Amino acid sequence: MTYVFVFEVGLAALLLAIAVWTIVVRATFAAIVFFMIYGLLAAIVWVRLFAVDVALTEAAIGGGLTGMLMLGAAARLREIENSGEKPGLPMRLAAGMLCTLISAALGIVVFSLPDVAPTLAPMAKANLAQTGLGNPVAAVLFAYRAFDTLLEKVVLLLALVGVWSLAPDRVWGGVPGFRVYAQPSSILVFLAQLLPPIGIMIGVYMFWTGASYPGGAFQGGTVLAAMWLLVMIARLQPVPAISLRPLRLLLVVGPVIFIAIGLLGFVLADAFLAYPAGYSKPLIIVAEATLTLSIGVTLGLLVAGPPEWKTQQ
Amino acid sequence: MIPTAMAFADKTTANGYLLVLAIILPVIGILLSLVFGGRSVERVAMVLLPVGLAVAVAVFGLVWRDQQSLVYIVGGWHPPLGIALRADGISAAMMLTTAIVICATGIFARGEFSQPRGSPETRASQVFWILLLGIWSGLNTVVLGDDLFNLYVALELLTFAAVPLVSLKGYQETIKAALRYMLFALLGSVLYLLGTVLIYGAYGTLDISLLSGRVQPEPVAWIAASLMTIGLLAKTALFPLHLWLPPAHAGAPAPGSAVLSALVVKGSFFLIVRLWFDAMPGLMSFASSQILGTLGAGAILFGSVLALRQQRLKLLIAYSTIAQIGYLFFIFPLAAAVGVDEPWAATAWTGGWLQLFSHAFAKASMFMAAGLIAEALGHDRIAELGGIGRVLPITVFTFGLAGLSLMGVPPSGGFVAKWLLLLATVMEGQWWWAAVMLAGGLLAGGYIFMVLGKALASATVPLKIVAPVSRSREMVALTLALFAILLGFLPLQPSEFLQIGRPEVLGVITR
Amino acid sequence: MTLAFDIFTVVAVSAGSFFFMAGTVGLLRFPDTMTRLHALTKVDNLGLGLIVVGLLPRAEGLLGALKLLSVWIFVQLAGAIVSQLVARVARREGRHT
Amino acid sequence: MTMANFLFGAAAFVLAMVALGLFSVLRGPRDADRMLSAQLIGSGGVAVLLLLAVVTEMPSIVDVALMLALLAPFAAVAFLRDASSSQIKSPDATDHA
Amino acid sequence: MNSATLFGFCGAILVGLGLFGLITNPQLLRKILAFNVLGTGVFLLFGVIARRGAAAGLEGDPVPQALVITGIVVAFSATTMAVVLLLRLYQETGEATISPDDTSAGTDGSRS
Repeated sequence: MTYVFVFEVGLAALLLAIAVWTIVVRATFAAIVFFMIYGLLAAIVWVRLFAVDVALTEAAIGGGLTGMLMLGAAARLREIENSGEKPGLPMRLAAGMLCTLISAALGIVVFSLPDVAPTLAPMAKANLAQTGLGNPVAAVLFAYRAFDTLLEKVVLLLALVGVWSLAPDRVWGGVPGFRVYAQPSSILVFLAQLLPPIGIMIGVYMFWTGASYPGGAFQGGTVLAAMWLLVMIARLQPVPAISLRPLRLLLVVGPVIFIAIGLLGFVLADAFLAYPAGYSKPLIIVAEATLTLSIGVTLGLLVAGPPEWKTQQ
Repeated sequence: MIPTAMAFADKTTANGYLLVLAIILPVIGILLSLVFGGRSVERVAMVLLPVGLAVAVAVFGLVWRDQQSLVYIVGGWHPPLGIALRADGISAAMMLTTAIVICATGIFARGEFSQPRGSPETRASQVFWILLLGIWSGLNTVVLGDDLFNLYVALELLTFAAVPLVSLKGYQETIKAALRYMLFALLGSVLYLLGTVLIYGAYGTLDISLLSGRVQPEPVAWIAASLMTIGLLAKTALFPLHLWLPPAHAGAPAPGSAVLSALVVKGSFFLIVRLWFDAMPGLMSFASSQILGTLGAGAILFGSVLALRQQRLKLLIAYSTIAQIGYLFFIFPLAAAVGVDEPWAATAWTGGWLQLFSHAFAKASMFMAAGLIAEALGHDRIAELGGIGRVLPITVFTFGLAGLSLMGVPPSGGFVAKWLLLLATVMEGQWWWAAVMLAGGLLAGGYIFMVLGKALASATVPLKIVAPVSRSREMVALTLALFAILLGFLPLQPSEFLQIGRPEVLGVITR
Repeated sequence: MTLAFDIFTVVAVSAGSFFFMAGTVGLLRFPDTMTRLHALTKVDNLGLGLIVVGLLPRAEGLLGALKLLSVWIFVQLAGAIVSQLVARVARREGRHT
Repeated sequence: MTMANFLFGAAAFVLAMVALGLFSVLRGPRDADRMLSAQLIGSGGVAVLLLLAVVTEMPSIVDVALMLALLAPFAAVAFLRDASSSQIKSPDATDHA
Repeated sequence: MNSATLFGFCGAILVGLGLFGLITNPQLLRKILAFNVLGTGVFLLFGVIARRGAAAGLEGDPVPQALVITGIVVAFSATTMAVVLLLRLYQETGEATISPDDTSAGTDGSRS
């Protein structure tokens, strides 16, 4: 029994306990708080699995944006909390048995995974020099499997269009319903003046360091989104109307540049999303920089929700 | 001659770039639409529709000419590290079907989602076209992707474009339907992803071509495949996971219903086939194939009976989709679990795919016809359709033509498809499916004639036409129905084209 | 020298952990939101602060040490502001409870 | 006992305190109390990460802690916003037909 | 048992828990939370597989790690969209639940 093992068993047990509470606790607010803590612990688990890039993503999303989104939703739904009938005991038992079965099956799979795990790590490492990057995860995201990354950005944009599409007709193109009803508060304003410059610095650092060390466009973009939301909540910046042209440009600039670089690959490097020899790192940095911006704006707007007013309040 | 496994050469083939274009062009359209907004959105779509159709025709033609798959290695990174795109016979055919239906839908939707000159941007006219392009890109990725995770992203692309289409009208029923659809779809994706994870853990690759040589019949593979299949079934709305489909497909605006019913549910079905025939060939046991077949049979009977009981036209058509999806699943007992040397497997294979293509055309045209009727009358209550046959003869004729294919009456694609499937059931000695198919055909006849009977009867109360129906939109629906009929002139034999690029060539009867 | 550093680390980290315990006990034992708040913020910052200080000798270079310190400053800041904000809400809601 | 074991032990201890803190989330009674517990638990998580960063000699873990610390006030900000928005209704809030 | 296996079991249980919450909790917001628990479980399993694939001087296989990042982004987009749909449903109907047997959502052509 090493100390490491004690720590890890404790961590795993805690994660499970919190997951149980998130599912079963009565008060929705408590469930959301548990869920935010769940994200925090998941980040620690990712660190123990030596996946720091993932830990950063989980910390940014689970610790930051999801909590914000969920708290906002719960506040609006407060009046009807605990409505709805729980399914009857037989149904719950059946569901419980099914889920136990699935967990057991997965447990068996975990236990019976091949002793010598198949892995692409050597291949990823061997080709790392050709990408000019130092962080193998970034190489997967922006070179080996750049196509996935590109399509995932489209998924984000489609999600945003989907969110917008839920606006009532008469406010189309208007201002998202991010309810900025925090009573004017000097502390909030202070926070919103102090934090964003630091946050932007950290966001840029995240994307910049991502080429060589854990980090990257998505983690950086999430920080930017959080800062932007903070500034809007404190009313230091108005929530923009979604039809604003510059906003639309910011939304698409990352994917556009990424596709442009990809198409350039047709001409200069013989394949879509291939980088000409020697230029891969600068091109990837350019793509990542613009993507960081676009991701920041997209995530911010996703949390802000569909338009609810025709014009600025 | 049947092409052999040489099609798996891990190299970009000549003209392989077309596969990238098929996926990226709609994406570029989405980005342009987001920037320019206004009337440009529709214009972008109108430019992209013919271009995309041309790409699909070119891919189909090239696969046909060379009798082998088109392959593209994205970024020059070969699998397992990188991602490959591959167009074999079924993907090429599916791509072409998709392109035709999407183009027709685009033209049809102009009447509904155009933004008049000089008027301000409206929500539906902006969102619809972007979602249509999103669905197109997602479907093309689904049929071309050769990497299980890339396919996961494609599935999500499809989900995120399809769900808002359901709630586009913004009524509370449609929002509820969209939410229910969303929950099913998310659960489906996450189960699919779970299976993908297990497969990577066991075999160290996600590339379908590579997997076909590595997967062993062992618990990991079975558990992974079951999870993925269940997830995909939820998205395909196979009975008993169909609950979300009727309100969702019936609640969307007519062009949306057409795309959802004709194409989107087929995307996840396509992946089930990819999984069992390409990634894990020969892994399906007789028992599991019988389960899938039984669910299909259940879908046929249940969907048809419920279709008969509907009082609204669009709901009737939606329930008919549930039934028609059921036929597709006969491909598993008849072609997957019988072994390569079963001579009738190829017959069932062809029948299954023809069912998919003809249903796509027929169902899209049927939803369009229903949309036109609802537009003209201001409602779609079947009981009050009397006399509509005189007012909209072309549309009612379209409905009837599409109905032929659903019933499986010659000459129609549905007939060829069902005939081939029927032939395979009898020759393989799995006659029990034949009984269900015959019952399904009769029930389909029942609900089609129920509608036609009402439509062709004279009006009991004078018909009130609330809106004029444009002739050109009627013609679009008719054209699609004619495609479904046209498929009926294919020879009644297994298609070699649909076998291009298969890892194991299915047995073909020698004539 | 190393030994001295090690002893320093052990002492500081232990003290920090102790304050975390004190904070948690306070959270569980103090009677109402306001007292919990006051106890908590101080203890919380002291706990993390001592751990950071204890880890400083083991940080990788000046930049590493600076990063450690900035994490502490952020948490300080967050703690101060959160307690202010929460207190505000608690005070306003206090009427109802 | 080596230094590594000591630091892991400290991390386990802080984690245990986090676990205790969870009961106060469960108990409440008010949402403000729950928010407060979350804040303390957040600091605990940051401390655990810093300890891990040093003990495993992976300085990039500090970035994870930095990220958590930076985003820590956001839940409270959202909480404040929502607590006040439930009292002041927007004029538009009810007329979405 | 090494730590990868430990967290692997953890992931397996989380999947079951999330699924249970998704099926049994009537409130949609809680269903969405459960979906996220489920998702984390799946990602964790992937992370365990990545950790087991440590080789060539890397502490984990970077391919699954990268895929998890993509997965987290997609899951977050899904969460936002589901939440907005839910809020819209509440605005329209004053409900935030969907009963399993209520599939009668009609399609009134008269409003199309």
